[in-house]
Amino acid sequence: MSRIDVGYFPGCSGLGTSMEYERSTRAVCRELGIGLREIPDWNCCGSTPAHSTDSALSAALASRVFAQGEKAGIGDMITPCPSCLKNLRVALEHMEDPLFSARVDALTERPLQMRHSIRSVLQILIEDVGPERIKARVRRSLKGLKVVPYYGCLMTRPEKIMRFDDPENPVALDRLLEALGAEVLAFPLKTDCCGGSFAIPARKVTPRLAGRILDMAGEVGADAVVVACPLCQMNLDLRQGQIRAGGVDRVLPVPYFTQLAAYAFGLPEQEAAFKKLVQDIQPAFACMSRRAADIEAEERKTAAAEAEKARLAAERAAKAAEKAAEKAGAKDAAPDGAGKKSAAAKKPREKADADGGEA
Amino acid sequence: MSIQDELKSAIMAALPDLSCVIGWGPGPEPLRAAPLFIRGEADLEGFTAGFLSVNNPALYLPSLKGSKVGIVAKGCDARSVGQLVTETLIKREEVHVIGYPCGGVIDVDKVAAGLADACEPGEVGALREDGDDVVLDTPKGEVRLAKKDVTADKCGRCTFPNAENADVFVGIRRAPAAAEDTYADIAEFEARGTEELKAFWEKEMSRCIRCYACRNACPLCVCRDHCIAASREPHWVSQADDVPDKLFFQVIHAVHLSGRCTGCGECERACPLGIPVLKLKRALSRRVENLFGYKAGIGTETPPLLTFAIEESTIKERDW
Amino acid sequence: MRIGVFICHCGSNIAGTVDCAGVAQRAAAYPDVVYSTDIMYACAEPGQDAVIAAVKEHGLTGVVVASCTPRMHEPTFRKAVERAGINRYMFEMANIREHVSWIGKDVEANTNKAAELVRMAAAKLRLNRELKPKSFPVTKRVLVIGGGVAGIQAALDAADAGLEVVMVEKQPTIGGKMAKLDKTFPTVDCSSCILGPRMVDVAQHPNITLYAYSELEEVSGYVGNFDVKIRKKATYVNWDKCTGCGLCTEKCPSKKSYDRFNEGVGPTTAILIPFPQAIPKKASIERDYCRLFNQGKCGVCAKVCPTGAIDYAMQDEIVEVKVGGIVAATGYDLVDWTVYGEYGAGRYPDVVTSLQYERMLSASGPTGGHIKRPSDGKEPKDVVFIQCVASRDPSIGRPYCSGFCCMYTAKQAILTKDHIPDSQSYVFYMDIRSPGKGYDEFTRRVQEEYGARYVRGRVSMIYPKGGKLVVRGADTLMGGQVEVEADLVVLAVGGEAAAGSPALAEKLRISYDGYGFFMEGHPKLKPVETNTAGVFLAGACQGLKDIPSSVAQGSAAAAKAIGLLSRNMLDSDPQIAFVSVNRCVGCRKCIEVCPFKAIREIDMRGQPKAEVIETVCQGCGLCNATCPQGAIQLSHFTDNQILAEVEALCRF
Amino acid sequence: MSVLEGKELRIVGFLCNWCSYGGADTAGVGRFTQPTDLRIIRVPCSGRINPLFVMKALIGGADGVLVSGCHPRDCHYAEGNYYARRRLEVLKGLLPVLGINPSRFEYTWVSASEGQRWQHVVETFTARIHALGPAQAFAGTTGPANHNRADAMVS
Repeated sequence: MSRIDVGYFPGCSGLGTSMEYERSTRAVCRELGIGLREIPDWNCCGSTPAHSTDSALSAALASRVFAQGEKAGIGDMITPCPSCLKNLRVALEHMEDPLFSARVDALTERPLQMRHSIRSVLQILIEDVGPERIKARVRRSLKGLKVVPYYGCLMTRPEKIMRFDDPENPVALDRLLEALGAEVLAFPLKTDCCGGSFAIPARKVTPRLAGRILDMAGEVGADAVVVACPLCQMNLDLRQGQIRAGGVDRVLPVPYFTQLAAYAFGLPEQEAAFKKLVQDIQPAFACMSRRAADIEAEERKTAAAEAEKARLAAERAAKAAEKAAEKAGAKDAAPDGAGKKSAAAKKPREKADADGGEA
Repeated sequence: MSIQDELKSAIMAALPDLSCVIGWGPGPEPLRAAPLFIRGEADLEGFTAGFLSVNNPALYLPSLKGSKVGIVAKGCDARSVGQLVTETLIKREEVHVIGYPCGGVIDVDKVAAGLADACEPGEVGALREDGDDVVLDTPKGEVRLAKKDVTADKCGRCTFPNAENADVFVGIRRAPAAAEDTYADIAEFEARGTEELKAFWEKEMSRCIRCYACRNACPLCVCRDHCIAASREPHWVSQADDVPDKLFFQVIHAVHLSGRCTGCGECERACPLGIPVLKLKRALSRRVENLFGYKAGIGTETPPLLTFAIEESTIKERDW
Repeated sequence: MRIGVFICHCGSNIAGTVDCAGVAQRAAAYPDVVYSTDIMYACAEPGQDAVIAAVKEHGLTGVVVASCTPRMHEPTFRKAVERAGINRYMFEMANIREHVSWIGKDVEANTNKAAELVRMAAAKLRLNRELKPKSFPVTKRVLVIGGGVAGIQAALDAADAGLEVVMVEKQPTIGGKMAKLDKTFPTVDCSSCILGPRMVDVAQHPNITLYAYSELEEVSGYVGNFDVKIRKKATYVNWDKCTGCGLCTEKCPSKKSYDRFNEGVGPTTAILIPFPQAIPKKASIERDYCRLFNQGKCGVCAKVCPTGAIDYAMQDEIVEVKVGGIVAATGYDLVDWTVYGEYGAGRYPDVVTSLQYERMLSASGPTGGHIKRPSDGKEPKDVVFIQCVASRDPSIGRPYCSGFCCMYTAKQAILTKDHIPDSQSYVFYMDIRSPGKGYDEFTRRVQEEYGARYVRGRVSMIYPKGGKLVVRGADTLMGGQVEVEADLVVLAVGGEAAAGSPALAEKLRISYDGYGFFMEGHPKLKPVETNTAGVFLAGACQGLKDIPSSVAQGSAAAAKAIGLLSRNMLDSDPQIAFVSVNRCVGCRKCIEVCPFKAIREIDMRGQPKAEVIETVCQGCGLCNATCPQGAIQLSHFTDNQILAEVEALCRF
Repeated sequence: MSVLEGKELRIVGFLCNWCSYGGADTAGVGRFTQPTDLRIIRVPCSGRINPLFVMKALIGGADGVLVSGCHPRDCHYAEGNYYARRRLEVLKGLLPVLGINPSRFEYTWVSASEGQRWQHVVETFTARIHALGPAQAFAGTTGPANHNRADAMVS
């Protein structure tokens, strides 16, 4: 397996509220041959609250992150957090403007020398590793687990900044979860707002918006809502009490996709870190096991039925061929041709028998 | 059989269908071959094709339109033919191209430099090729010069040594001297800066004697008697012997050749004062090649300045 | 030459920042200027009279007027000098108002600049030549491209005026978009009832020749004498034999063809007559769906056809006609709205376009006039209309207002209530744009009498939930978010220039804008002319418009064509290219670049030479800039004239 | 003919009649103040502009040359500006080797309705030429000044 080496920016929530994301990301990347080189002495990406007060200041924070990368010779980096990603990308984009760049450089006193790129963990898994290689690494399939992928508002938007997947109907996470064996349900609220940004200015709004997502997930029959953003995760997982108070009674686990990947790769609990979730995921896994057994039984049944069908069809074909051969034989005495025909007609029958035997 | 002999038999084979075949024969001096118009076997005496075959025989084709003419062609001559055909200035079926692998041609000015004080090029008795060298008989004895030092500049960057569009090709195709024309000479020249270049042209053009040899040697200058340098309607340039007017003539020549010049270098070679007028044309050729990927005289696509694209992927207009 | 120079004050418009007398004084010293003066209003009657008097008094042979832009008064002064007895082209203007006095306040600089502009004009004038127009006969026949309501109107008006009309329609029937509509606003008239008779008139008019299921192949020639090639596409049915009985369409076994006329609301057969009132009422085979063409066996239609009209071997046919004028009336298409992810990008069957909804409303449509949800065939109760879908949206390159959606949405909301009395309509809108006779009243009625709820705001998302579609949007008047659970969502999709418009424009050699709409000659004063003489525009191909405007423009375009062809002879503009044959080397470069095919090669004593077709040349001068030896020159803008202007400005 | 010494430089504009000349008119009607250096030559179409006119002006002593036509697709003659775009873009490659600062020449597109854009173009281009300063003549002129020759041509 080819190795990928890339700079890694964990972001502040990785050290606190989304420790499980951080831990499982590192484990999954290790398993997929992605070498993570953490940016030495990194700092806040500038997302909160700098970006709402002074864009240059915010970009300066981002610029220092890139500068720290430069010190270690890192030009390309990834981050698990979409919010960090957005802010770092916006900073890069704005710094294309020489005037803005000059303002930032005056603050950092260290103009950037290299060309930088920053992507999300999800993006590198989909674009550089790919579903096929992920699927190949699965040791404990998620077969039977019904999930809805929830991307949140930032993963693909603003379109011009993120330049990743379809902005309204992204599918990257769907593909990844399918590769892990899960059943991905159609989920229309993939990119809806979880209410995260209202948590402080309009607290009542947050549980309502988060509740809507949980409600829809429950309605389509999901066992879990899979997320890629620390803030979304917190809102959906931590606030289920508030959400219930608002009238939406759905209890659903909200794991990170990296946690599920770690589980599917057969990694131990301390790396999947499911215990860090507020809503227990074990009932979902229990559901999954039951369903997987049912699915397998069903699959066996259909396979048998199909084999039977194929056998019958072959039989019919053979009979018809024999009849035709007899007719042909009666019409003109060309035993060679007729013989060939019936021999050809026999073949599928033999094959069908063999298949049937196996089943 | 030598290439020379093979060419001769190819010429003789084709001649019955042609009004003449243009090649090279003895010139005014041993180092300077002259165009040779072959109409019968007798004319073949003195025929030469090789290091001294400098002139571009395609020059004569437009004026011979209407009858089928053969030419012996170096790669660069064949490009001129190709361009003339593309522009429908001549008919392809009226030309019989006899190609041969060209290994470069002489630059007599370089020979003069190599001879230094030995003699004038005109006094050289004969030239003999000897491996990588040429040996010259001079009144002061033999002078040996490295062939590459007396070969024309254009041959050093030649990407088209074989007449690929030839009707008959004699000999084995040669590898080009360069994989592509990098226009390094133009980049270097341009790097001298506008001020220095302005002074450069002022000096060079003050030497120009307005003889129009550059124009007359150009196979693609098909206006001939109707050149706007000499007309009153329209009256683009005055006849005054001053730098701006003479320079403007060079600009006319270059602009008229943009997207058409095949870089045969005859303009510069013909200049009796050695003014490097090819530079202007090459600057435009580089631009045309960069913008439209077009190399004149190769292929049959419409010259880029006689057509357009609604979306130009390579042109980024200034956004005001 | 004896040049007279007149410096206009234009009241204080010029004189306010230009020393007009000073300019006149300087101009007096220019070569060939024999008379120079300043004048209060050159364009007014006394001004023109003064110019004429001066011409006579001083024996002037050329006149320079320095005043406003020549785009304004050049024709005025040309007529004036002609009245004075000088050829109208022995006149030049210097624009010292728009280009001098109005854009700078520095009197010294302005005066100097004005004097230089006069110098340029005089320098050019010295090289002007007398030019005279030529006249040529015209073909009294009009080509109408497109058989929608605009084209129908143009064709009928022209035919009634006695002109022969050739109509070309791309589809197998005329009628265009209007034929697909159920009703029209604001009268809620039955669309096919008012259009149908007009379609019949087209079919029956002795002066009209209709080529349906045909396209314009090629146009050459020029105003008064266009040569047109029309491609009659193979219908695989001999229309001379077809009686339109429809037996074939009943028996056709391929019943899953895309129904173009019904916007795909229901399937149809491979051989079909688009709709009962189709003109011509003839069957044609959609090759892509026909079993015979795709599976090699069938032939049912040929068997059942009572007249033996089916002809599977039919080939396209090219028809050539000569016409004097052309009316382009190619209409519009709906924008492909599936670019919008927020509306489901086409994933949800119960999100339909306004035109599909029209077909559902129509009693002759596939649902028999019953509104049914495409997903389950149920009757919807809550219907949401979303306006400005693909209109006024720069993000998808459609920043313009389509103009008719506000009105048809109101109409559809009314019809919804009529069809399903217990239904509730919701309309998300940006602004209600209802200028027009009875239009605003109409949009009020739908709200006040029919109870449609208008929500001012955009929809951010549509998603399915429990068999319904949740439409989430903003209510910018109430300042909040709204969610409506809808049974059916109708998108008021905006229009764009009909597919293939740019290609047609290239054939007609008319300009088109970045969206593919054809460019009118002048946005205010020449709304149906184009920059190519003899080609006129009608209907939505020039810009989106509703039915009455399309009809009005159809009549206007017809009037222009009638006016043009009412004359037996036409004059050509003499500001065109000419060739000095002795300088021409026959290199064909001018022929190659001419956008109008106005130059041809001729043989002159065995030599190829270029020749300008005077009636075709539009005077752009591209050939002039292309000809290396300057053998082809544009009259009135010759190399020497422009060089004279350049040299008048040069310092060295 | 002299410009206002020390105040103005000599800028020659070639404008197509239908779009850019109209745009300059629109700027005038809108009273959009502009520097006074520019002198406009009206031609029917940018396709009429032989690149040699530009060279004639530059060698003849213009400090700057500005060409403006209809936006692509909007050409009154359908295609003229497409040809102009190619020819003028190619021409830019000749100026530096001739010893002429390529910034002295520019081409752009301005429609008849874009008065403000025209103002912006004129302001920007004039400022650019002023930053470059006056062009120097190619030394070696012995004959009379050009316009005198122009006079001589006619007589």
